[in-house]
Amino acid sequence: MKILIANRGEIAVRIIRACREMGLPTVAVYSDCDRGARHVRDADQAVHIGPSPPSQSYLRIDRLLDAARATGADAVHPGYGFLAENAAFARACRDAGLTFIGPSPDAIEKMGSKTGARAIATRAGVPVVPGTDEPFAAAATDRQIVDAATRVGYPLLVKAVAGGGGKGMRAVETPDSLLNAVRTARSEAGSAFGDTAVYFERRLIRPRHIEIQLLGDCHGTIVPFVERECSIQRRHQKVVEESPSLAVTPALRGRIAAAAQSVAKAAGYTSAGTIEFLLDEDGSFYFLEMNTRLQVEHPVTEMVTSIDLVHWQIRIAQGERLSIDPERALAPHGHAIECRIYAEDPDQGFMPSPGLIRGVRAASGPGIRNDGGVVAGYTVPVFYDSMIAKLIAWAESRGAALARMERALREYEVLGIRTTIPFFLWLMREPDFVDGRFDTTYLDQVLASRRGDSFMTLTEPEETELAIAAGLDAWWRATSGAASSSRASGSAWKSAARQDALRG
Amino acid sequence: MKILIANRGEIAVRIIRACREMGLPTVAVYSDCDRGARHVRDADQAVHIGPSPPSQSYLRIDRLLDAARATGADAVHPGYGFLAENAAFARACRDAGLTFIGPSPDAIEKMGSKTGARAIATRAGVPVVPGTDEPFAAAATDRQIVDAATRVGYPLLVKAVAGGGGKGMRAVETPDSLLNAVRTARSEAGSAFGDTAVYFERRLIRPRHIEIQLLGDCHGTIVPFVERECSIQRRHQKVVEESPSLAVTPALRGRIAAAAQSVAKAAGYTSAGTIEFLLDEDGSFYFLEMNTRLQVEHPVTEMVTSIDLVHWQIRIAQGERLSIDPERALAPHGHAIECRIYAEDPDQGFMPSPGLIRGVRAASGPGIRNDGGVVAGYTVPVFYDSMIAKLIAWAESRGAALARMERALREYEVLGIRTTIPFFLWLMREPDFVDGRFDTTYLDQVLASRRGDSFMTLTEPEETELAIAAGLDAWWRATSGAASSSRASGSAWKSAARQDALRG
Amino acid sequence: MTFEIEVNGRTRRVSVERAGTEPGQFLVGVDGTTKVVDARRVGEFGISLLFPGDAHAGTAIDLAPGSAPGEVLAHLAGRTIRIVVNGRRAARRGADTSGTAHGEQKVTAPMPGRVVRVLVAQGEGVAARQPVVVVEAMKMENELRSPKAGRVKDVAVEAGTSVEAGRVLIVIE
Amino acid sequence: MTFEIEVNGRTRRVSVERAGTEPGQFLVGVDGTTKVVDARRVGEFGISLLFPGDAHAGTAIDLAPGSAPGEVLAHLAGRTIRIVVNGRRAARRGADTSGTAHGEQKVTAPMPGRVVRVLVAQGEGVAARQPVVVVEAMKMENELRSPKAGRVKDVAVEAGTSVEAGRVLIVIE
Repeated sequence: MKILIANRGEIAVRIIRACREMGLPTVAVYSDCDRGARHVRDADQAVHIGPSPPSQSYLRIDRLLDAARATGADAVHPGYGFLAENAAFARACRDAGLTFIGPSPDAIEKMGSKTGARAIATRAGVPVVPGTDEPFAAAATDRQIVDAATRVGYPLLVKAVAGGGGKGMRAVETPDSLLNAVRTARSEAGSAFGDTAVYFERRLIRPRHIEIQLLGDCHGTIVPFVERECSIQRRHQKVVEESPSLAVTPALRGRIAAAAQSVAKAAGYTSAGTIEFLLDEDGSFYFLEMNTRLQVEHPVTEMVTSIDLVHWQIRIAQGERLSIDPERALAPHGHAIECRIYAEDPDQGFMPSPGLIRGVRAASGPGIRNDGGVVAGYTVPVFYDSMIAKLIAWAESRGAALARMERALREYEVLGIRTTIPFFLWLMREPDFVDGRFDTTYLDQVLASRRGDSFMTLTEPEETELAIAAGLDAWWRATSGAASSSRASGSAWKSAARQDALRG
Repeated sequence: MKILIANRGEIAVRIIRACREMGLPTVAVYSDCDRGARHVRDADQAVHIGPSPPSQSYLRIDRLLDAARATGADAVHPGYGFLAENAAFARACRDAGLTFIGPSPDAIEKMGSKTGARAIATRAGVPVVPGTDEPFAAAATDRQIVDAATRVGYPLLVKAVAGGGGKGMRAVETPDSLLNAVRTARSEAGSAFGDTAVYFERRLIRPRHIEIQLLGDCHGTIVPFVERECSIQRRHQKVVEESPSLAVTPALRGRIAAAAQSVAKAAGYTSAGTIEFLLDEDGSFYFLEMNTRLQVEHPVTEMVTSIDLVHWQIRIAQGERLSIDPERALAPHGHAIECRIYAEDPDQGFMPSPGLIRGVRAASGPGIRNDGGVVAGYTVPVFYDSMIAKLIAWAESRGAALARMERALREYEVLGIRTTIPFFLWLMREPDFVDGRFDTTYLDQVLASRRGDSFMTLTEPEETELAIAAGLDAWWRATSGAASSSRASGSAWKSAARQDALRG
Repeated sequence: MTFEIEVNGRTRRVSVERAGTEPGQFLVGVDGTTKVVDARRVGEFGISLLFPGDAHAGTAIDLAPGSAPGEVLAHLAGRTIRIVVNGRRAARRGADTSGTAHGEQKVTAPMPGRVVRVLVAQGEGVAARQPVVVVEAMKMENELRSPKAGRVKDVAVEAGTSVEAGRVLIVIE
Repeated sequence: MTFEIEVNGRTRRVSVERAGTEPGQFLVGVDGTTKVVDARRVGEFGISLLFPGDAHAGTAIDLAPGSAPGEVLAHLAGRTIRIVVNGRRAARRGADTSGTAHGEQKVTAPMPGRVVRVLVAQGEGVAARQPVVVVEAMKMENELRSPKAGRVKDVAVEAGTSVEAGRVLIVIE
């Protein structure tokens, strides 16, 4: 089986690693700005599929199929994002005779509509967040909208049926802001997903985001895994994930996992997928949506269960039966936590910070896994999600995992651009985070309360050390004459000479 | 507790990581050539202790104690090698009021003599390899020596009482080479350890090297761990270690572990230590020696038991009681394998290859742990052991761990010097190694049978690709005029310009 | 040799000279306080500092060039710190600083994107770091903030406009 | 532009020219067989090659300077390969190659150490890669081998001698 990876960045690298371990050749695809990307280096073959904007490359089904044809690939792994949850792509692969490493087009379609998925969950006997069962028709009157909101109750969320990542979503506290919120959400959803349909969901006050990873094979077996908690979100985007959750007891785990399994069975689900729930303060949980793909945060599950989800995706696609002990999948071993390292400047409101990466020294050592997607010399482009790596720490307890994560974050160096590492260093010492007192609103609240304070806090000695280092660097450049003063660094060749200079 | 690490290289980095995770400050020490070493970068404080030769720096007890005093350290971790098994050092630390993170001086002394350790094992009811119970007096006559050899039986090994790492050891197949071997071994032992005492041990024909890691606390509890197999040795030096061993059944594991525990109890052992055994083809095992320190290969045990041995060494030194479930310590979870990456040229008979490291890109991703000791810009010195990193792969089965190791070895880049990575890539595909058909003589035999063939085997397309890459590199240098042709590389600053040049 | 070095917004005077003939030994003064520093380059970006006088305290800092003249991005124990060496001199040499000289500062698009919302109007007073415009880029909405307290002199874009990197969006005076 | 490139001991003639005006596109000939190569520098040492004509096969090679003029250490999928660019020309330019010209080759100490054993005597015939002397360094005994088949012209050390890097130990003719 030769696998074309219809993706880029760390997930493409992750999948190439799995393929290599299984002895399978790989085909990468790349856009203009990704010619020098790591996934292109690492794959056995690589095909250019167009200009940098995703709509002209990574989202072009025709070019991806052409690339598979030109390289003799017989399977496609979509990763996450881009076309991973696009039923038309899964169908086009199937029609072109390619194995799509993911669920069936039907399952993607069924679970892709948020209201459709809610209906499936309800029929499977799984509670959903109270809300409207059907999206509003474009012609719905203001009266119909207000009445529906009254039935659901306030506070509520207006959500796009085709939504994701917080797009087309608006919180409504009181009836007077309702109609305006619906209008905004519709217009945002229209431009983001080409679909203006929206619906209402009751907004829980302090919900935690709990999700169940599962695997389904082509022989009807579905295995649910220990939960992940992903409540640490910035503007509805997950930034830290962990497993297990402090808020889930073994008994509750069993119930949530069984609920997830029922929904997946009802959807006829195969491959890796995740069912997201909201967990209320009183311990009740509600189906939120299903992600019909591998998720960014899959490594935390791998680390507490020792099961390789990408290997299994491929084995399932090859027709293999799941041979995972269901009890083991639900019994977490230790604790794992993941930080998504983005090329963003946390001191500028998490503004993307693309640019040339001059050096990378990834954290390593005991209990540390780094799933990276970049190399020194690569320029982080402006066209895509800015995640450049995922850092995962495992330890016997949550406390030890946080301490290990902090150790690793201090080690991690990405030179030339700014990343979210300093933000995570701060978070690892935030009392409410450390004690597990958080819900999905926690991070936005605590960030707002900081009023833009810098994360680059320095002690007085550190500040002095930085001034000294910069002074010595400037002194060297001035005395060596080897580089003009506007160029801060010489070559590897020259650095030997510089060492001598500093010694002298 | 502030810990001074009386060591260098990867083990110093490993210990600094553990200390950071436990919130403990660290003090590094360094010799002249190690000023730019990674352990100096990583520690909170660092003290120069002398010129590069170990006898003038890392082996200077007085300077190490001075360094502890100057920095306010109150504990010392010796790592492995150097003074780790030196009872006088442990005693000097104790006398200076410093906690020695290791066993008591008495335990080091008792187990440091090979014949003394054999006697302790015998008294504990553990079988030892048949041999002489006492070393020969320097005045022993040839007749006495020949008679003792006859009693032990041929083939036999002449071994230095103070030996280690194959030094002062000679194999004797037949009586006529006996006296010559004794003379050589004595002289080698004298120059290596300052002690000419030797003894005889029967040489087993196809022994496997099996060892038991254990931890002992200061309250009398000793916990033995699942075995490691270290039969892959080049000239009596371990190069690959794994856990568990293919040759050990759970029942045998229980018996070897119990034997190790008895020996450690008899020695009054505390902290981390390892008892080495030879396992004969018929399943009988013999005590070989005890290592009274942390070992190079400790990570494979950590990966299959999820127990952090360095954390526990520190906790034990702080007086904590062992709270490890003994059953868990003996029940391996999956399979782990370690490759010791040396700065050696496998194509020149594993000649050391010291020099400037221009770049390091360590392997990473699922199931991979890299315990590295170097950074780009560091010059591997000629004065010490040439190990620069340990690469450890974990997977659910041995086969999957080997496949993962091969994947990681391909990823691993150390630029500017030669390493043993290509040798390991070859080994991961050697049929006898893959199938577990090996003993301690395997590697030397298979290497001898290769008669110096290169490990850098290239396919015809790869050879062409290398010629093309070198040609393009030369073309760029010639056309850019930015560097003379004898300098193969420009600076990071220039590389952006080079990218443009290659584009154009 | 003396440099003016801005670390995290604070400017220090740093003097550097060799300490005797010992290799790697320097006397470095920061705002008049001088220490012996044992310094070593490691690789292209790394610098290792030891302070024999401060109980042998040590630190490792990596310095990579930033985007502006004299700007350096420093890496210290997980944090990325902006350092400017002789910034005033560099600014004096620079060409595109006329606005700065008059106390005017421009909020520009840091990357190509689409203006989602303009949060201020011409003539409005703004605080330092107050969000003034939202630009969508790299799949995220990004708030751009005012570089200083002042008044909005000009709003050069409206919501919905696609902008290139460097395009002036708002001018603060 | 044409280069003489030795890879793993085999010398190839490599010609390089741009292919049209497309960025990063080259025509590279190796011993007369020419291919279109899509080449890209990544970082200081990296080079990424794609071969559009060979089913888009790709490879990533890192090239770091070696110790001799024209010598490059290449990294390809875990292996380290010695490459010499225009080696004969470099040798002609070099000064310390008179011995080579006369067919003489020296076995030198690659690092400081102690000679443990000399395995050959003057006048003895040796095969290529035959061990000729054992030097202890970096805690290991290291066998140094004859660079070619020939005869031992000189044994310049005896067992027990401490030697510096570069010291001539054995001369083979």
